[in-house]
Amino acid sequence: MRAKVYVTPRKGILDPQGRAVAGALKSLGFGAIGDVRVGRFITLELDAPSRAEAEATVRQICERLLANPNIEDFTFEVDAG
Amino acid sequence: MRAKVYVTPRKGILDPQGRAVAGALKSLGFGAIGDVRVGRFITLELDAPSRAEAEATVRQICERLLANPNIEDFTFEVDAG
Amino acid sequence: MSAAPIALPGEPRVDLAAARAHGLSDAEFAAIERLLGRTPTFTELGVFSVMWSEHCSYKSSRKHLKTLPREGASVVGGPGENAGAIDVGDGWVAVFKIESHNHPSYVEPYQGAATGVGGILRDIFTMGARPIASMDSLKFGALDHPRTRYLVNGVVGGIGGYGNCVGVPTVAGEVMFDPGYNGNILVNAFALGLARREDLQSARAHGVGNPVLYVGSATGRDGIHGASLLASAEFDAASEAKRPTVQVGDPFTEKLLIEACLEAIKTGAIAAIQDMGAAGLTSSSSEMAGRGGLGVELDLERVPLREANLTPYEILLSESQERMLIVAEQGREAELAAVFERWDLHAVVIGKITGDGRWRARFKGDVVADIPVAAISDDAPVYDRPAAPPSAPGAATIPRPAAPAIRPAPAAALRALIASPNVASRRWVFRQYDSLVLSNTVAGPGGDAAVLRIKGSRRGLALKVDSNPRACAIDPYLGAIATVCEAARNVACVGARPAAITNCLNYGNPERPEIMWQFVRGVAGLRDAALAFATPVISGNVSFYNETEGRAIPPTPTIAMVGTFADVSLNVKHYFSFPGDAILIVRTAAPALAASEYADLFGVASGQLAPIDLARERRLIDGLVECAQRRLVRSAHDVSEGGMAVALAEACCNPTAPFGAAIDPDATDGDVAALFGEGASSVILSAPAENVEVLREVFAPLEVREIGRVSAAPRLVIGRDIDEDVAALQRLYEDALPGRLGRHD
Amino acid sequence: MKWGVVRFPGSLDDGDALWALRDVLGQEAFPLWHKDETLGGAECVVLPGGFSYGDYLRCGAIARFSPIMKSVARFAADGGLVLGICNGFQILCEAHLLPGALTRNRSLAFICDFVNLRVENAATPFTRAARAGAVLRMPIKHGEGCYVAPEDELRQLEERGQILLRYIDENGEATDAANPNGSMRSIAGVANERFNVFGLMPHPEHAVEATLGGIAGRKIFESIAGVAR
Ligand SMILES: Nc1ncnc2c1ncn2[C@@H]1O[C@H](COP(=O)(O)OP(=O)(O)O)[C@@H](O)[C@H]1O
Ligand SMILES: [Mg+2]
Repeated sequence: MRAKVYVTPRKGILDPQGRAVAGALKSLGFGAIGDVRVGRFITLELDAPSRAEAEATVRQICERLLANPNIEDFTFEVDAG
Repeated sequence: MRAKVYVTPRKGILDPQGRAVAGALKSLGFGAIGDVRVGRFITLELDAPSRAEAEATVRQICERLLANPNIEDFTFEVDAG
Repeated sequence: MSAAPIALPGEPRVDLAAARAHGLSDAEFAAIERLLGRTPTFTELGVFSVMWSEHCSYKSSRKHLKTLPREGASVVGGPGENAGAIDVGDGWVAVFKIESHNHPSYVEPYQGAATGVGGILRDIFTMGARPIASMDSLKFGALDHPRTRYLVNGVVGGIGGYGNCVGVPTVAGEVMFDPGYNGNILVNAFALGLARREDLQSARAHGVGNPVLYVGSATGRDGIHGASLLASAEFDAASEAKRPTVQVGDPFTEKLLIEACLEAIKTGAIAAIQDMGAAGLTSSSSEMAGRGGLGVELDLERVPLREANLTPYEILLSESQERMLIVAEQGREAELAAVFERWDLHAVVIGKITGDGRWRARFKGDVVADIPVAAISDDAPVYDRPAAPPSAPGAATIPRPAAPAIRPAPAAALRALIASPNVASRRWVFRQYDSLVLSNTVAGPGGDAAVLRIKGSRRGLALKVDSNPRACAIDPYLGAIATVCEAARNVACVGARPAAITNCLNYGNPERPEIMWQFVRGVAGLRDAALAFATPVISGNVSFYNETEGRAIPPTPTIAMVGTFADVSLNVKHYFSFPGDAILIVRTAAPALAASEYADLFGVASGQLAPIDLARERRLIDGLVECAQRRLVRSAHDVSEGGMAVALAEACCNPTAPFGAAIDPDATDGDVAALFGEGASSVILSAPAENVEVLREVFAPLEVREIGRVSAAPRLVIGRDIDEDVAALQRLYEDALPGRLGRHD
Repeated sequence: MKWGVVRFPGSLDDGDALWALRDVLGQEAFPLWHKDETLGGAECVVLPGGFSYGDYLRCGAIARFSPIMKSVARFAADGGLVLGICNGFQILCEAHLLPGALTRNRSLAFICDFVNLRVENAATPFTRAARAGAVLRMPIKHGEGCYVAPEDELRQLEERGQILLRYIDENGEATDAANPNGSMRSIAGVANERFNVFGLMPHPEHAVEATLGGIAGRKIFESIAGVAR
């Protein structure tokens, strides 16, 4: 199975990368851009007997490693395939 | 409107981050993990008269700024709202 | 003798057209057929094309490089190894080299520069030396060229990203902006390592039957044909499209490799070791076998792969980073494997050393290449390419638009110069580099040369890299000499004795006689200056084909000088530190505006370069070293871009608190060349007044001119021309690059 | 005092910490390997600077799971002294042995420079050799040293005196201009609630010799060494 994990800087936490991208877009002439946030996108392949178990594993992986709960939020999706 | 952009290391390009995460997961006892790739997940808000125009803008932004065409691929989605 | 190698199913036909597509000339293809006694297989064709490329074979430069002085009392180890080494005392040897990564950095600035750093570090630790310092010499297009900012950010980011993460301090460097590099930047990376003399390793294989081990990252399709296509063919719009797979650096794996290889070397179980650089597995295996007069046999299906289905051709030509090839003493493989395991690296046996002098590769049982080792390591063609001066200086290179001629008042000129891109503080760059790790940095970036101590000893090293393309464009011979003089002077200003040189010769297409002429004259200048300073050229690199759309970069020999201290505590700073000290200037000739920053900025026609008297240059260097050893001066600073006025301003900027200088009117007397001229070698000293007479003896027959005094009030006063607040000048100096490259607050 | 300096894959300033402790300050110091499960009798454990595991995911995120970190956590729980420098600080935050997190410098660039620090609380095992308010000059060299924590957490840190070092300017003020990386409240170093675990971004081990970067960093090591006496 294949999981896609999205990690984003938590709201209220400074996101200097997002700010830099927004600034760069402005100076490139993209006028109508609002808030920009830059996070991580992780794809992983895993073996699991069922989708539910795969989801449980991915959640654990996110909580333990992929996201820092102090400053980041995560969401994920699991596809069979 | 809101766009979500997914930037991933291009196939065949070395992804040291992905390798490091895969190694860490293995040593944490997550045995059934295969390939891991680490990319970026960017959300941005933009004003555009139509979805089609928003998509055109986001594509341009990806090509010019968000993804490095030498080593990365990107996909994106635009939601009204 | 084994059977002829087989063609693999689906492989392209090998004929003249295929050879040409591989960058081989018709004559070269004929020579290959003659050497083999048959037509090469497609895999073999690939092997020849990289090994006979300019980048790997030095076919256009070899004849001329042979004229460089390589010998010296301190030189250790024979030529032909991965990097040169000199004895620096107390049983220590310093191993160093510089290499270009120009084209890859233009295509992909971050990864190109990063992998340049990684590659040069491997050249050092493969010799058994622990890398302890890096430098970078960077040439970008004009600051206002649309691509420059992007390239600067990427290149500086990549050098820092790799160097910082691998734990080797970047202690000095240089940065220049010039329209001559608009379409072809230069990124030259230098590394230096220290080893105990007895621990120096060789890349000369021995021992028939000894196993060949592969260590490090798995092989992917990275940079296939990187060396031959990227570094040996000029740039045009189309080459941007036919990008090869970009090499991505992994400094973490490199750090593990450094530690593991140095530990493995200590076991004594290594017979030979070499990194897989340009032309990867092919060059490392054939060169190690070739140096030992032996053969080698590789089983390609044992090579660790990052992706499935690489062909033998791809496996042999891949330039994936962070890989090493080791010839182990037979029977001691397990011992080595254990060392690598400890560092989470795997050593895999992929072949063995043979006695038949053949370079043979098998894939799943079939022989896919079988070539006499000498044919790829020694028998590459050597060319004596025609050289002829251009019709006019600069005719071969990218035209440089002349600035409109203006003649500002001296104070305004000083303010403009100090904030000009080629003079202003490089802090924006070097603040992004860890210059402190390893705890050896006595003086990091910001002074004339970096100063490193050698732990557990009083000794130390000084290093600096310099180039002077403006002078080389006017006269490639004198320009090369001026460059060596500047590098030696930077090292001597901090008090070290210049000891040896490594160099990177960056030029255009050598198939053009004007470019070949620039190259030949550059090598001659390097030779003459190296002889004059008794600083052998112990390693180096040639980068040809630095052209865009048929126009070459200015000739750019980059010179890295390494100097030694018997007592590093005697190092000298470049800034004033004592009010009332006499300020002195010592020169080898009168300064001139030719090739100066002033001429460039204010539209002065440059004119010819004055001849350089190498005996006087040597005197200056010897005098500076003696000043340090006898503690005669409190500061010494080289006069470079911007001339004496800028050098005085820099010397006022003591990092603790600025000082001032009061310079007598008759030192310059309103003369623009005296204030802002370059060309001649000059240094500014500060010393207690009672030392002035001794200093005159030390530098004789050079004239030591007392030109003023250090003052406590931070104002730079030069005769009647200039009276400026030093703090204000410092702000201009510090803010110029951040202001133009994007702030880093 | 016995010092153990942990070597993770990718540690870089481990040798510098050992050099500072052993060769400059004359302490008994030894390396600890990340795969070890014991601390070799160390009375203070140092997590050094560097890029453990390349810092590829988040700084310190992977090192935190090294076998030795279980022992370090137990040691800290028993009141043992733990000092995290730069990457070590990041690892301690990731391991939840210290509050907060370290994120990318607001400039997004790596910074190697000297900074001035003010000792905010001198009544701790890590700062007792200094006066409260003393100014220490030390280098920083990091790309991710921007300290962040929720507002209420910051308030508590402040009230309990857990903020040990702040970035200040030459006039002694914790101004925005003197804050090199955007850290909240100019925080350069924090301790845990029990004051036996301390993390800081500046490098005291690079400020122990007059010829190399000053000697202000000695105050930190001398404070710790003094505890044993
Ligand atoms: N790319 C760089 N990397 C590191 N240090 C640099 C770099 N460029 C310049 N520097 C440092 O900035 C200072 C000024 O450099 P430069 O103008 O080349 O000096 P000089 O004119 O005396 O040769 C030197 O200390 C040099 O080492
Ligand atoms: Mg220079």
